[in-house]
Amino acid sequence: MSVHDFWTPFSLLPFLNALIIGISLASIWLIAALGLAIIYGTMGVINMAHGELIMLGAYTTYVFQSLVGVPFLICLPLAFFVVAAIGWVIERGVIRTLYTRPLDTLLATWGLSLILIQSVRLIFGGEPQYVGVPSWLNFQIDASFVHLSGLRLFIVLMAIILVTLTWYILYRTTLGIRVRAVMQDKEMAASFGIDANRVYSLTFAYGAGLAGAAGAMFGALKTLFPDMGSAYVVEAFLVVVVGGIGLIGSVFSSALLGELNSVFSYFTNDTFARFVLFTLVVVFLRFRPQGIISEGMGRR
Amino acid sequence: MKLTRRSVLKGAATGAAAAAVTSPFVFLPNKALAAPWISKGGTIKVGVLFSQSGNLAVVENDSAQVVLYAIDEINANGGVAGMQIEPVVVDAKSDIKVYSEKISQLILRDRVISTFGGYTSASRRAVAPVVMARNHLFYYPTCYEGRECTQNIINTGPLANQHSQDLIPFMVENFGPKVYLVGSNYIWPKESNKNAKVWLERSGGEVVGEDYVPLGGSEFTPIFNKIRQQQPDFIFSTVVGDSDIALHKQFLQEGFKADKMPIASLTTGEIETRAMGAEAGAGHFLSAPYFQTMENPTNQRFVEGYLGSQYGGGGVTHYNMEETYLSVYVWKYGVEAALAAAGDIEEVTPRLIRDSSAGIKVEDEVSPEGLVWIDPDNFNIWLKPKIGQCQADGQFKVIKAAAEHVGPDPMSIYPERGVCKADGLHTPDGTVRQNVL
Amino acid sequence: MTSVLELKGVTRAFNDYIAVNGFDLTVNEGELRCLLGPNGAGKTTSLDLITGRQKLTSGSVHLRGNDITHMSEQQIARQGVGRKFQVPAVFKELSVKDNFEVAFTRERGPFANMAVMRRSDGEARYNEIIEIVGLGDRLEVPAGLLSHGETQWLEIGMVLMQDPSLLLMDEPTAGMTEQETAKTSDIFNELKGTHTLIVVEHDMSFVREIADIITVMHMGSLLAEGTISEIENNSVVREVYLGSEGIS
Amino acid sequence: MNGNIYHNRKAQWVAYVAVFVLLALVPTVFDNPFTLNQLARYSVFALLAVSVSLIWGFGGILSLGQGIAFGLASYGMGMTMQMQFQNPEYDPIPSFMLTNELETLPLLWEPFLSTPVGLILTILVPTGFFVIFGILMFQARVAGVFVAIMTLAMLAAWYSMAYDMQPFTAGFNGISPPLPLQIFGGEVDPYSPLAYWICVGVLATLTLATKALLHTKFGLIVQAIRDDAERARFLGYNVAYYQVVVFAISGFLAAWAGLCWVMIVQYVSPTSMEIAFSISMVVWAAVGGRASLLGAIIGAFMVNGIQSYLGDELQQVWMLILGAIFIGVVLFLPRGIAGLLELILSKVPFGRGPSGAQWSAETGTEEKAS
Repeated sequence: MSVHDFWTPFSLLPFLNALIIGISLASIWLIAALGLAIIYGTMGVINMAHGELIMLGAYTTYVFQSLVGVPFLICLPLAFFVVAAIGWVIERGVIRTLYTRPLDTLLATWGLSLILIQSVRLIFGGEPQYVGVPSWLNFQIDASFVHLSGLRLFIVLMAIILVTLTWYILYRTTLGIRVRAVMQDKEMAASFGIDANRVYSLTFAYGAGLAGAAGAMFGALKTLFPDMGSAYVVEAFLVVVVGGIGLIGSVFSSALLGELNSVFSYFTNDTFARFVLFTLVVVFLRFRPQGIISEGMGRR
Repeated sequence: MKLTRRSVLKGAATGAAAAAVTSPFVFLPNKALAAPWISKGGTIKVGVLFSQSGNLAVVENDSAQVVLYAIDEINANGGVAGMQIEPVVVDAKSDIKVYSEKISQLILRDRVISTFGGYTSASRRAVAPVVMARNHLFYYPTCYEGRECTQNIINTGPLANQHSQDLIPFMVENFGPKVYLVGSNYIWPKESNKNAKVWLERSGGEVVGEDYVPLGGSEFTPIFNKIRQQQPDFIFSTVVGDSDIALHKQFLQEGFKADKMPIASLTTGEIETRAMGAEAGAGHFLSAPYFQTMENPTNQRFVEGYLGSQYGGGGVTHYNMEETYLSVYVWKYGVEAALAAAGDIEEVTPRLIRDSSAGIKVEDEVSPEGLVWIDPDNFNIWLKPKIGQCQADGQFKVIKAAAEHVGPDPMSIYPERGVCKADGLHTPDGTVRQNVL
Repeated sequence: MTSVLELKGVTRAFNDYIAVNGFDLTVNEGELRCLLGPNGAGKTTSLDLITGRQKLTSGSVHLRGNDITHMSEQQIARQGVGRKFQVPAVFKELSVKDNFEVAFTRERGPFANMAVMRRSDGEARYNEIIEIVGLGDRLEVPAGLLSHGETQWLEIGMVLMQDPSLLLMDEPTAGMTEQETAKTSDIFNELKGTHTLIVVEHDMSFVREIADIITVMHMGSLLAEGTISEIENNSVVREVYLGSEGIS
Repeated sequence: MNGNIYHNRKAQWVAYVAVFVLLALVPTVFDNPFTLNQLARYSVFALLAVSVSLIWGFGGILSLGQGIAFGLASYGMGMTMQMQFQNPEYDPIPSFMLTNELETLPLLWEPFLSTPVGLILTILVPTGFFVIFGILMFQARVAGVFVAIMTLAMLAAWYSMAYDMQPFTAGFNGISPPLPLQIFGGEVDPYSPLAYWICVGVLATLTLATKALLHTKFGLIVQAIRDDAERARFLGYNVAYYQVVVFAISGFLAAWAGLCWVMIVQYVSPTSMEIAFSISMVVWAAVGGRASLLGAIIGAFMVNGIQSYLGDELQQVWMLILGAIFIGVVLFLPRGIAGLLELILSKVPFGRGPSGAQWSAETGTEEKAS
């Protein structure tokens, strides 16, 4: 078969660098999936508009950076809060009425994603935009087999920071305790005076905010265009589904998927890597459907 | 059967609903199909089929605008054969299904005599079947891979064989023999790379790596990892669209330098450098038949006229737009030649325009890139490829222009398949195959 | 008397928690057995283990001498075990009639059923069932619109429709009014003798109405077994069960 | 029978047949080839919506992967028609394969040299894949949103595959067979009434067959599984088996849609397996009414008709409109247009049954009579 004329031969140092790149890819996948994982884990909502929230984060950064002149580092929290606010509105307007109908949420959020894409296209046009990378990130690490650009390193660090922050909020604050209580048993939590609706709103807004922050970084890494979000949404779902509910699961699954992607890309090409990866995930779900069987044991 | 009456009522109600649903689709009685394509005293209708919304709109919107600009220009100068041109503009919405639906609308319902459209090979191939079946005429105004021999498509962009013959020897000579090929993962880049390899062999270069990214893909780190491993002297890029912008940006981020290992591209023009920022584009090379900075009176007039018109909102001109602009003039001359052959405008058919277009020239006074002409056999275009280097302002400086026109040869690296002539592909065993896609 | 169901040393453990521990149970033909025990005693889990909803950690389940320990839910159901769930499970969007029809399971394979038009076979059978559980005037109503009691009867009717040789009823009177409970005990008394039943129940007055023999579970194991008066006078049972929740 | 004619089975059949007869009569009134071709396309979309309605509305399984069957069948048909153009002796391989240095026809393409074999494979391969994929999912008792995600991932995998395997598929460029389908010594001009009738005929036949199937006990059990899979399992039904069968049937329907699509469009590319397209099918079914096959058909015709004939200004905001329609339907009209019709007809007294009030045993007899 002549599909892959260049089957890259194994060579140790570049292969090791491929593993490093895998970490970089994994951090991107993790950042893209984190918000989704929180929303799905807490509320059981499959948010098809997640990619578009990332896109909104990127455009927010673009607006603040290029049109207002805010430095990149400040744009990150701005993107977080702006998209979190949008997420809050979405939760109030659409998601709230659909908690008992998870499939319908999936479809409604898909409709929402169309609206978001088209609105952005109407406002900013279809031309690609870009977010400038601050000059202090214009460096490269070049040490024996390690080659990593400053921006990639920054994203890896941000992934660690965001996960830590999320972990802290979930496990070390009263809000986190409430969120986890609602996660485990909504009725029970309600009987302790926890307002589940409020918790849901905040969780959705927080998850959306994480997507916004992700968008800010992806904007710097890649090109902005209105349907850029669709590139992330399938991957983000896979991270969440493979990881199962919980922060640690997402970290592990994104690490696994990122490395696999990098290694497959090293030996073959990116398109084929995606094919192999998606198929593996489907097969994996077949054999490890933990947390995937919808009919819970305790229902009856 | 006491329910029958009501059943029928319900059936009738549903039927009426269905009729209400279907009624908007009803337009013309079929007898119109026998009528001439151009009626005396009317206008000449042409189709303009580009994506004005969706992700392809970035490029194709400019194409649509420049077609309208050219039509305005021609109409202002008296039209074609004394008749005004009436463009029927249709938005293909970046959806391949819509291209295929709208081309049949243009041909069968709107009865345009020719259509300008498309930027991707996928859209060309999607419209081809109906264009061929109705013996109609489609102008595909951008570069493509060749290797097809159809009787109903005229192309005004360079084929794969017209791109590399100057660029590759130039790069090998100035930077070294080792090249890494990076392309978007589809046919055109692969075909271009095959042609590039032919010229590499002739100029003593060698391929040290070849990689393809998905269309729209923007992750180049794994590829740069391999590039670092292989140490090429230059990169030959056939990456298109958004990916191309990502390629150049990540090239910078990864710490590569354009003066050490430049990217020689077939795609990175003025639109792309504007989108990626001139910083990311500067120093790299592009092979194209046209650059905005070309210094000749026709180009000056074109750039000023177009950018000053209501259509020139994009702010730059670009090889793809210029090729599209040419296609309208190629069409105009084709209609005039067809009229001369038929004697009566009502006898002019799309196929007659095509057949009359053999050898049609667009002279220096009209063509911003200089004289070009349509190949009388395969109906692609003869042109002079040029090499430009991107400057700090995002514009290109023409470094080298071919001395002679280079002819299009869709079967150049497949001589065993036969020779593309006006009436079809003449295969070695003596048969003539029409519409080889 | 032949034994219909025989559980030997049935155990179900989740990590460090043992839900059912070495539980033995024998139920004879035509008997109505009541399964009692405080919350968490392992009653519902035992039903799950019998019907294949959960897998045994150890032990065995025999139905009329056949080992059904490792069978799937549908295989066990086809062996003639019918089950009514604690939270009534019916097909909410289907009419009551269609619910009965689905429960009439002469053919179980999809392709065999493609040749069966609805209501061709089940007619006579559901006339009998409707005699027992009622609902004759509600046949066209979507099951989701039934009252709670009606839903319980529908599910009982569906299980009967299935024509099982062993019926497992998990809290059939939960959430019922007194009149409804009375009607339910009538239904059960009608079934007694012709069917073998295991009933998990909290409502002692209901148990008194229907039970032949009572099995009491505690902490996943057998605590006591006997007639209603034997159980009521058993001091151990009093201590762990009656004392804690009280049998009313 | 609750006194609503919407639920009357006979009336339903009359409505179905009436719609198809009406569709079949279109060419006798309007013979513009473009209109016919366009309506034929809508019929194909309608068939896709029917397949979604079956698997989702009746089977309770939200599959976002109907595009897999559609796409596979499209490729099968594309290959069949392409090979009709090639001559096995002096021109055995399609020209796009040259780019990828294929010297001989790949084994994968070999069977498509024969049109009957090609057509059979066009239907068989997607259906077979749905059987395997269905077994993979439903035996593991995957349900709900996880089916949606798994079908989505599988669709994305196939898309990448069609895209990457360029020696066999021409990748992004797609395959455009230069000639219309040649069959029984004639050819099917995509713009002829014949092509239109084939598409409408396939739609009518398969829809009516599906409707008949839903009226069998099999159909009843499928709907029962939708409502409560576990209850069905404890009645002794092999739920996974039923789900696999109904999933495969939906794949079979989508495969026919793929076959007809390429017949009237003469083009196939990976876009047939785009995620957005597969979700669109769900949109059509949802707008029309997922729990009604006819509703799904009407939904497909309506959404696509609006999309094609919206004014130019509105074209720019088409996605906004579609998104809004969709959210609106999901939020306020979960049973779609068919549900709306059901609601309206419930206000119309029908038969002997008192409408909307008390049910009586007598009203039940109407259905038996019908």
